[in-house]
Amino acid sequence: MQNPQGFGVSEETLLKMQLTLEFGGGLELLCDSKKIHNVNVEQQNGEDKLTMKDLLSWVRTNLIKERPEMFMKGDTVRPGVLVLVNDCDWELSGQLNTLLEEKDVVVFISTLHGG
Amino acid sequence: MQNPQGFGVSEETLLKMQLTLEFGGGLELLCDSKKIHNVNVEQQNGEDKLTMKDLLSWVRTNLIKERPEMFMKGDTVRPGVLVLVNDCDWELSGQLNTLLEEKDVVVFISTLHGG
Amino acid sequence: SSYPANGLTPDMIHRYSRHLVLPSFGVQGQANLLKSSILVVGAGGLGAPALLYFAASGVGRLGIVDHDVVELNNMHRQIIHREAYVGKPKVKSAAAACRSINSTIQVVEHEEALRTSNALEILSKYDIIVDATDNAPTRYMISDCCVVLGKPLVSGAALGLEGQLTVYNYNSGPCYRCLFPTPPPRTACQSCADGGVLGVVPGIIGCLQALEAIKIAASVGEPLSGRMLLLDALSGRIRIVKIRGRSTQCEACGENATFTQQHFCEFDYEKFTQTPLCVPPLKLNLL
Amino acid sequence: SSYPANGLTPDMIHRYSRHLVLPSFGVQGQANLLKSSILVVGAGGLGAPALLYFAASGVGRLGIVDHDVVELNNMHRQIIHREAYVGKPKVKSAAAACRSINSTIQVVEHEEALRTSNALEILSKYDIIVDATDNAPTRYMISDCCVVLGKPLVSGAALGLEGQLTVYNYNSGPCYRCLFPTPPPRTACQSCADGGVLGVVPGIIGCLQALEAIKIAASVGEPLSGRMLLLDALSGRIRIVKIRGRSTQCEACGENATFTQQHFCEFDYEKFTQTPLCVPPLKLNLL
Ligand SMILES: [Zn+2]
Ligand SMILES: [Zn+2]
Repeated sequence: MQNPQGFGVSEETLLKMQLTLEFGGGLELLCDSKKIHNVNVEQQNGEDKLTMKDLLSWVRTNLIKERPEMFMKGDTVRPGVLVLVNDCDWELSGQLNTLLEEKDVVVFISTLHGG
Repeated sequence: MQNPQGFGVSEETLLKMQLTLEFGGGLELLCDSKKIHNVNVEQQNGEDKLTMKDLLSWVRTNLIKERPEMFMKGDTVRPGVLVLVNDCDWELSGQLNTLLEEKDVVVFISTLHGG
Repeated sequence: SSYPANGLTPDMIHRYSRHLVLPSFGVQGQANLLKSSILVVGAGGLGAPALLYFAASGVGRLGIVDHDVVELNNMHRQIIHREAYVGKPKVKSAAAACRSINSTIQVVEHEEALRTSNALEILSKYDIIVDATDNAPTRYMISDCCVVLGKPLVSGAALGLEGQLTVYNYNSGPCYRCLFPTPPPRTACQSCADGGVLGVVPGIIGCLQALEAIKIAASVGEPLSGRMLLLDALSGRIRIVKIRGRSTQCEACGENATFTQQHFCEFDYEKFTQTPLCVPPLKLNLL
Repeated sequence: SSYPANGLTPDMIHRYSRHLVLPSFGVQGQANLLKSSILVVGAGGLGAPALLYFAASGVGRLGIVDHDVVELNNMHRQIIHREAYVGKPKVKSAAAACRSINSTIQVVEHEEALRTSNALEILSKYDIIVDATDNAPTRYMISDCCVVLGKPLVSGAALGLEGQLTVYNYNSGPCYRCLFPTPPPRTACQSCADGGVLGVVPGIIGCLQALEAIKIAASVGEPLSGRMLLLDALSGRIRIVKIRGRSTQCEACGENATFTQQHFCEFDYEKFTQTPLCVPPLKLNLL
């Protein structure tokens, strides 16, 4: 969802963004078994935009409590994890380069194999 | 979804609003068996807002092709029809007085009894 | 006693082991389920999968109400009935199927039509009621009966290629009359017999009804109260929408409602909905 | 011939009448279904309801692949098997159940594990493949086999209280490898045996798999290709999300892919996923 006010960033203020993050398919076990996280993500590197790459590093630092190798591999998610931005596969929006907007919903879900 | 630009209405222009209307539970049979209608609704009475009451009368005039009594009773929907504005029961937003906004999704669905 | 504290025998531990290892269900969830009782009204398209999953999952006492017999034109969707049971009572057929997949639970047969004269007595024996019926008057009757008895109601419906599902009268949530205070015109109430239904659509809704009732019985998760699931099978779309809460003006459950057990017994649901409670099977000659 | 042009006998017209009266399914949809063949790989938690609805709805030829025997700890979710079949092959049990609800369709038993050595031969005999298995290497193998044979694949999965569903390799849509080019680490692949599963969750997903396969077989509606359904049973949430299309770089189906039948036969899926194709049943001693 677009909301131009969310981008009113001057050089003095840090970019802060309200996001909903959801973990599923077992990934919630890595963050206290909590599936839905309403978070305020602060951009650390002075940029006036937030990408999925930034978010991943924020998640790894702030939410993942154990076994980070079950969430990430290198600078992206591990194989078998689908990433959805506003119910849409991040492959369609530029993967790590996807630009996030205020109130976006980002889902990380591990593919299941059971039956 | 809020979009302030959608309300930029001066006295000279008619209010026009882009809406998605969906019919289900058999109500689609009243409008050419088409379930999803992307429509531009024009406010007729010079007001600068569009309510569900206005929309109902617009739908009855422009979309309902047969048996209007299966859609409306008096100035509201007939008993057994649920109305949802952005996936939310219109009873929670003021029923006929619900104010519509650009790109809203309005669902009319007849309750089912089969099993 | 040779039973452990949670009431699970070694056989039960074996049978339900995939439930027991679930952190969010576990021994407590299974023990709750085994102590619970669920009544399914209607052993048809919705009831068929719901009953099988109730039996399989270990609902302690499972009641079935139906007065119909199995017909060949039920078989495309009512997967609980075998051809050998065509012409025999649906309750007998469904009960036999439930027992064949789990001989350790209690299955109770109510081979009769649900009416105001027997509904209070039958429903009062169960913790949770599942509405798997196919007509408007019965839906009002079951909801009202659940209100006067204080029972949660898991309600599903399917017609054509669409399905609907919600939980009524649960934890101060709305009842059926809160949503539909006035019955729809009779012409708006098609049954599966005259409107048709894709067999797997009530299958999906019946499974979802089983899920909701199991969640309530086991005390896990968030039941679909104040929310309604809408399935459009053809386009492959499912939406879960927010619906109104309990209506203060509801004639059945509202603040000033005077709907008592006696009122219920005397209420004429056929007149109210202008529809008979039991529709005789239609003969189709469409082809 | 005494058959009418649409191939429906009076008995079929009676049995499937609720399908025939549906304007969006009708005689043509049913005739398509009766002419179609569907293979279900896995007669477990997902396969159980899918097989019953395929049989009931009139899929002309229904194949079942499984090498397991029915165990008591399957019974909480695999509602196609009766207690009398514990210890007997799942394929035999499932086939008997399908025949008991519809004796007019053809049910084919493949009592063997699916391997690269037999997959091409088995899958090539069917129009539509349903993946109702429970492990990563088999999922890659089935998808690759569907790609080389050009078959649509209806893929479901369930674990714990979650389920997932999509259609692969349909109408230029993505295959399993388009989504998951690299297999997940073995530790990320829990099975229902070690992770547990609420029985009705594969029930819901299996029914939805049946719906998608029936839509494809009957040529009605919009199959769930390029979209994925995600079920969270505990919170009662379902989302249908948009997923990527066919990947031009996909090793199986991409523009420059050289994945042939011979390549398939020689591919080592166990090594690729570091997981055995057939997991021996675990003995649980958790309680
Ligand atoms: Zn009420
Ligand atoms: Zn591919």
